[in-house]
Amino acid sequence: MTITELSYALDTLFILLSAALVMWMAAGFSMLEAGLVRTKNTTEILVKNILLYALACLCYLFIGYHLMYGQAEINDYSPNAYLFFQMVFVATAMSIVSGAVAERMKLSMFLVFTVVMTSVIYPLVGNWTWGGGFLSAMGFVDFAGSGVVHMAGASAALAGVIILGPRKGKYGHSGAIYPIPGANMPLAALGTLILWFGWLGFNGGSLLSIHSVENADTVARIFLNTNLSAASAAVSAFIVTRLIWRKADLTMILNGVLAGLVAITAEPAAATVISSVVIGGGAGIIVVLAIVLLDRAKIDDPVGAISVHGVAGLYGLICAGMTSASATVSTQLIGAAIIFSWVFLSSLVLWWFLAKAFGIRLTMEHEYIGADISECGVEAYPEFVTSKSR
Amino acid sequence: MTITELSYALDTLFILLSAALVMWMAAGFSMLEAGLVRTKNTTEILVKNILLYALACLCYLFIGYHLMYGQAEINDYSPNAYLFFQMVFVATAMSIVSGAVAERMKLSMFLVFTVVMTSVIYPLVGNWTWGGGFLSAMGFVDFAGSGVVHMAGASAALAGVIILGPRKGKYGHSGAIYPIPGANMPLAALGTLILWFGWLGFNGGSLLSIHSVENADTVARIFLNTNLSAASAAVSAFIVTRLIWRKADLTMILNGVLAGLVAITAEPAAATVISSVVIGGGAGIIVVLAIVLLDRAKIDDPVGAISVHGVAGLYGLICAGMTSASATVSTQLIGAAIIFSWVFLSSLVLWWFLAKAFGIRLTMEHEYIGADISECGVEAYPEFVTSKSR
Amino acid sequence: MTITELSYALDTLFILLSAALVMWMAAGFSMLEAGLVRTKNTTEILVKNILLYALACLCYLFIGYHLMYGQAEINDYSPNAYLFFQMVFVATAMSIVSGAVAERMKLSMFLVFTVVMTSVIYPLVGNWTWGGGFLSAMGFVDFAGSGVVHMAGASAALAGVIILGPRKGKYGHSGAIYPIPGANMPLAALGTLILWFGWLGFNGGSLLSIHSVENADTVARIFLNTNLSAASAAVSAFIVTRLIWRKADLTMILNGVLAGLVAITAEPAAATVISSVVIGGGAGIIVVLAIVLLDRAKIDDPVGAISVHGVAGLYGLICAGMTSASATVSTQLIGAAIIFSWVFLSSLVLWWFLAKAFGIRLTMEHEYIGADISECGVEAYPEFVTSKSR
Amino acid sequence: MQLIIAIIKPAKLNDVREALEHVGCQGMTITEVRGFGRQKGHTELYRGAEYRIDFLPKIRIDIAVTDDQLEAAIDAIRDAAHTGNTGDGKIFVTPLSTVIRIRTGEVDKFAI
Amino acid sequence: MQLIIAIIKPAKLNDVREALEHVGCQGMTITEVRGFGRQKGHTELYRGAEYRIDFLPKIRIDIAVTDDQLEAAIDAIRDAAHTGNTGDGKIFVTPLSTVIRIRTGEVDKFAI
Amino acid sequence: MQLIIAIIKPAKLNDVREALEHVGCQGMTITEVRGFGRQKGHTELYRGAEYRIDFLPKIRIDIAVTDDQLEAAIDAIRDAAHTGNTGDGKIFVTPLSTVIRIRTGEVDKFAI
Ligand SMILES: Nc1ncnc2c1ncn2[C@@H]1O[C@H](COP(=O)(O)OP(=O)(O)O)[C@@H](O)[C@H]1O
Ligand SMILES: Nc1ncnc2c1ncn2[C@@H]1O[C@H](COP(=O)(O)OP(=O)(O)O)[C@@H](O)[C@H]1O
Ligand SMILES: Nc1ncnc2c1ncn2[C@@H]1O[C@H](COP(=O)(O)OP(=O)(O)O)[C@@H](O)[C@H]1O
Repeated sequence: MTITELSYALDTLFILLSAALVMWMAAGFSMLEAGLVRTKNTTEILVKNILLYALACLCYLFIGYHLMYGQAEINDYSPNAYLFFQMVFVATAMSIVSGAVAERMKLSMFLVFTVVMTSVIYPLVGNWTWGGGFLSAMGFVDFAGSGVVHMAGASAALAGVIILGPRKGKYGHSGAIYPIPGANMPLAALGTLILWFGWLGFNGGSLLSIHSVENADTVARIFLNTNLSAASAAVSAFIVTRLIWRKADLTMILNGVLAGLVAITAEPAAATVISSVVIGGGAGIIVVLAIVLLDRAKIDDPVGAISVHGVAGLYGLICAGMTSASATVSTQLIGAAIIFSWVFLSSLVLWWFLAKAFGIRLTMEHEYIGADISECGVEAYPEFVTSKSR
Repeated sequence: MTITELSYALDTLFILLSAALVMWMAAGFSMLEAGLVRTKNTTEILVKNILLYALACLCYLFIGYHLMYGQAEINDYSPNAYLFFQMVFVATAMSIVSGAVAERMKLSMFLVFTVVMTSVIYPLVGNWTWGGGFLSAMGFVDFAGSGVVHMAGASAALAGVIILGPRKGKYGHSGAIYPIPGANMPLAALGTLILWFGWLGFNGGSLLSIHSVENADTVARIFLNTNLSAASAAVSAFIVTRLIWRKADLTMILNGVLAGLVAITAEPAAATVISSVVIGGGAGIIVVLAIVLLDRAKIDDPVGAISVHGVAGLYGLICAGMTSASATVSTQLIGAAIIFSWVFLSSLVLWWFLAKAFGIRLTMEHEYIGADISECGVEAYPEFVTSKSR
Repeated sequence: MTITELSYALDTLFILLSAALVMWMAAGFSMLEAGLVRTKNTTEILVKNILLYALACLCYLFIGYHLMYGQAEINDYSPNAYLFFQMVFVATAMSIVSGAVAERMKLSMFLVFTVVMTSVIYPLVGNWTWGGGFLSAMGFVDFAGSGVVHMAGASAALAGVIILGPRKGKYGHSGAIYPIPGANMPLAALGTLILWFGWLGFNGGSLLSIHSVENADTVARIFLNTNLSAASAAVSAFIVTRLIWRKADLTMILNGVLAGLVAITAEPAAATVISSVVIGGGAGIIVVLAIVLLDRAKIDDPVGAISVHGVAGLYGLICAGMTSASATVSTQLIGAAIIFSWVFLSSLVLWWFLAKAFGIRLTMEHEYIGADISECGVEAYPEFVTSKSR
Repeated sequence: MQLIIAIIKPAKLNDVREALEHVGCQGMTITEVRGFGRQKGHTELYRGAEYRIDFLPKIRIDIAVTDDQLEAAIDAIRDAAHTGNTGDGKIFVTPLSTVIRIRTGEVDKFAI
Repeated sequence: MQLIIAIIKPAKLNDVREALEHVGCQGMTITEVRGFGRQKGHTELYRGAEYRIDFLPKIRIDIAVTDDQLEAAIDAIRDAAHTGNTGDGKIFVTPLSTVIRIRTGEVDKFAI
Repeated sequence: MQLIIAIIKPAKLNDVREALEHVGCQGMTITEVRGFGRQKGHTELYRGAEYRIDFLPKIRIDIAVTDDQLEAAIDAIRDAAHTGNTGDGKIFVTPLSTVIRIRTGEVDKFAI
């Protein structure tokens, strides 16, 4: 047994546990989205979340990984640990989409999109940034994926929402906006806390190595900064909400937490604790405003995914341009524009094609009775009165 | 500080964290089962799950461990880490039983069974396979317990279900089968995702060592294969369900995931990624069919535990006969038959004795009003209208 | 790469993962408390839990940490890992308070208290015990915080409850006690299981080092003992409950588990497995009695936090006086008295001041309609019938 | 026309519905209610404090019938809901002056 | 005075409430109920077993009106709740002998 | 016989039940309903959008009484449910032509 072997083992363990935490984020997205849709669409959003995770793993294994990294040379830790870590990342990007298009999209079409997104659309972005492609060559910095994962997911979601249109009853004549409250706040809070927990692995694990003093210090700084940014965003989102509406809207605070996590993701290692607190604080404010503005723009996003992952993702990329030594704000903006354009446009074409060829939206009747019954045949709380009779 | 010390520490940490993940599976079983029983039996199933975990730990500490491993010589990592890891495994086997006999068994009799199962029945199986006993000598392979843990748990459950009979109202005259929908799909999904997460520790930790390049590679392969088998099973269960019933039955997909996890557990290290996908894919199909067939056979298993852990466990053992270098399908079948016979028969005798001596089934009145009120005195959502009056 | 570097990395990883588990306990407290309050106060308790965690991190970063440790010299692992670990501990102490004062306190006043508690009150206690202060010099032993974290939190909670008074409708004329059942038992059970899981990191991580054989053995012993104490407490709480009321009251079993965890926290490393089982067993009994007695004394604590963390915390400190080589029962009692006096009195003054200056209690009208609507504007399950109409 | 209001045990809903269909009643509306009566409630326990639950789950069936259906419907409900134990429930009948089917605008006996 | 009991589709509640306010009805009580009638239920699936759900979610509106409000109220409900599809629901009217407002003790038409 | 339908504040259920028992009413059926009336609802907030909740939680009590119990029962409810604030609720009375106890088949006043 040599010291190199031990270092190999330690890094492998570190990556595997981080990947397990990222896998666990699938539960976070599931619960968050299940909490923010209406009861009649709960089972279906759970089905979507589990299947998208499963499909993302398989598609990435067979296709996406090869597009993204080709024949990567990995010597310092187990190549399979690396593969597993990359695999669970893909599912995250796709989870963002499911929330935004919730309550009105056909399950089958969503799954088709999942296959293309995780096999091709996302892996190409990943290749440009992390696979040695032109974005990294340009100096673009995105440590753990504010852009590659989060803004990319949100861009695909935005394209989907545009093709799909809002939920029936969300916007009235003459500009009226009707809130459609979600079903279950405890589930939404649980989901957010799962994501907060899992995000430590998401950002920390992205260093892919902990074996030296320097790397260990970096990982520790990432954990600390990630947590501080989320904490600070929770507080700032609370303050804004309280100032504007005089109430502590839980869902805004939850979205604030997530925005803080997304924003720090672009560069959690270079930031100081103070700058993490500032970045998070800004994210919490921005996301609240983004949610309100997107709603005014009739972009109907039941869980706020586009604001949380898209707007805060872009903001995080810009912040990274300021905190990171190697990047500038303008490179970051160019990189963001390229990622957005590619993902948004390719998704738009795909959604549009699916809409024309097969229809991506539930029928009005099905949307009305809910996707649980029409797509899954199982309600979220199926134990109806008549079954009590036994 | 020497390199051997560091290796000792690293392996200990690895085992402890894996064990913590297996402990966390207790929450997975609790939520899964709480989601799939009716509201009136929810509190009781939670009580059962927590107490079985607690009792399993204590019984195994004082009795089971000694039967299973005698005086094991452990030098490469902390013996207490090993003990803790083994301890949390036992609870898993017992959790399988609680789901299958749910909604109609007396709490006290279930706890008595728990004591015997975790003190004696399970430890003997463990001894034969992992404690250097005759099954391992025979060449029988069961890496992390498709047979020793899962099929064993399911065999005990099957015996219990046979002695206990189906829930009132489940089967009508002339072969009618009435579905009894569970109470809470989000909880069932959460439970499944917890299990998926925890299973990484269950299978990965079973190597008990990560300190060399070879072992680190093996652990990474186990994580990857475990995840792939579950993902593949989710997709295949979805496809089968959709083909047969044209709907995406969430509970079938959840059972599919679990079947994929159970099936790969027998040999997650030797399988290639492709064979993991194939094994999982098969498990997802088999479990759907098994659930339907067992229901036809009037084996009333509210959560599908016997299909998931028993049928997929057997299937996993057979697959291990094909992927593992050291085992053959016939050794695997013989081993499976021995495990099944021992656990099933000893459990049958025990359940039968308990039934004769004390009665293991709730009275009809208690089954009707629900175990929550009759056994626990607390409903799952006890805040009834009158308490609002304060 | 040297062996010291690797040891540095290993310990850092160990601390970071432990800290992540402690962070995850925030979800445990959230779910536990959300399950034990009434539906109308669910959203608000979630808001409180998330904001207290966030504020605790920030206040401790900027003020508390410096009071507690001054300029700590840390060489064996990453200082930021240490800071992160200490930071998440603070939130735990504060989570205890939120449960006890639930359903009747103004959100704003709670947050003000949070700031003072996590900036000053708690850090001073921490300094005396873990920062090299006079309590440690005295020989007082509190390994992971039965006193410093749990009893301290409970003391602040007790002061709050005294100033605040019971919930309306909890106590009638002539000594009548009315139970006010919580809303959601599955959430309460989930929260408890999350805490059980996270506690392994809470206690294990407190050693702050795993790199030698001795330390690895100690960490393994801590994991094992922590788990055994909780398991044993679950069983003893069940037995007591069953003997007294002939029913298995889930909430008592859950509180039993937590009491077992709190009690072993004072000295999880020195105890043998047998003494851990005994300590846990005692905790399970004591907590059930404490809950009943406090209720008789009209101390209205909706989640049992004062019994679980205060009474079992004190009991744990006393046990540590017996199991630990360096402490005596009398030093432990003196230490406990000092911690209690400081936290209780300073909190009492603060709560009293806030009550006089601004009022800490919801108006009767707001308490009646529930804090969800009055403080947050969002109900826990806001999808009311009229929204179905869309 | 008459409105029958029947309070029954939840377990009997399916039987009652079938019995009513059998005598030609093709429409009904049910509500989950809680009943208080001679049937004893049960004791629950919460954190060491016991309390009685006096209101038990029942199903309320509202069914409008024509005068000549009345007797048959009452008999059908009574027979199907009967177990002989306390708590079987009650049947109330109150007159209806008007019945309208919203879809067609049909009134009274054509609307039932 | 008359008590109108209307069973309507949940989606129509807001429209009906507005229509009723329009004709001067300022109070009403609603209940979530399940209706059985000509409208087909749907099939659900649970672990491979299919079963029919025949009872569909409906809203029941109870509204007490004076005799001269009756016609306007009925018309308002019928028009607002109408979609033309099965399951639109029904309106029942039964006489009330007494109405009391608890707050003031006012009775009958002053109490409505 | 008469059917009393009382809409009251949820917080008053226990008081009303006790008052009714006091005047000899041993059975009643309650339903969780939502009321719309003069009592103002409240504003809720969801993701930055405010909306009004006009339907407030109420309890509906259905209680069948004999004609000579009627007045006492009404008085009991009115007094026990009274707080003097808007939203106290209403009492409606409608005649019953038949009452049957399912368990025994007893009818009318013997069935109440
Ligand atoms: N006077 C009444 N008015 C309204 N509902 C009643 C009345 N009496 C009984 N009920 C309803 O009938 C149900 C059964 O009555 P109960 O007295 O328990 O049994 P039984 O009718 O067999 O004597 C009660 O739970 C209640 O819902
Ligand atoms: N005879 C009846 N008594 C009570 N409620 C009825 C009756 N008939 C119908 N209903 C209620 O009216 C609803 C609509 O009736 P349905 O027959 O489905 O449609 P339609 O009235 O358009 O033919 C039912 O769901 C049920 O709630
Ligand atoms: N005309 C009515 N028909 C049916 N229910 C009514 C009617 N008017 C009032 N209610 C019920 O009585 C409750 C109290 O009425 P409200 O007007 O708010 O207060 P108050 O009676 O004190 O003026 C309402 O919430 C509603 O449930």
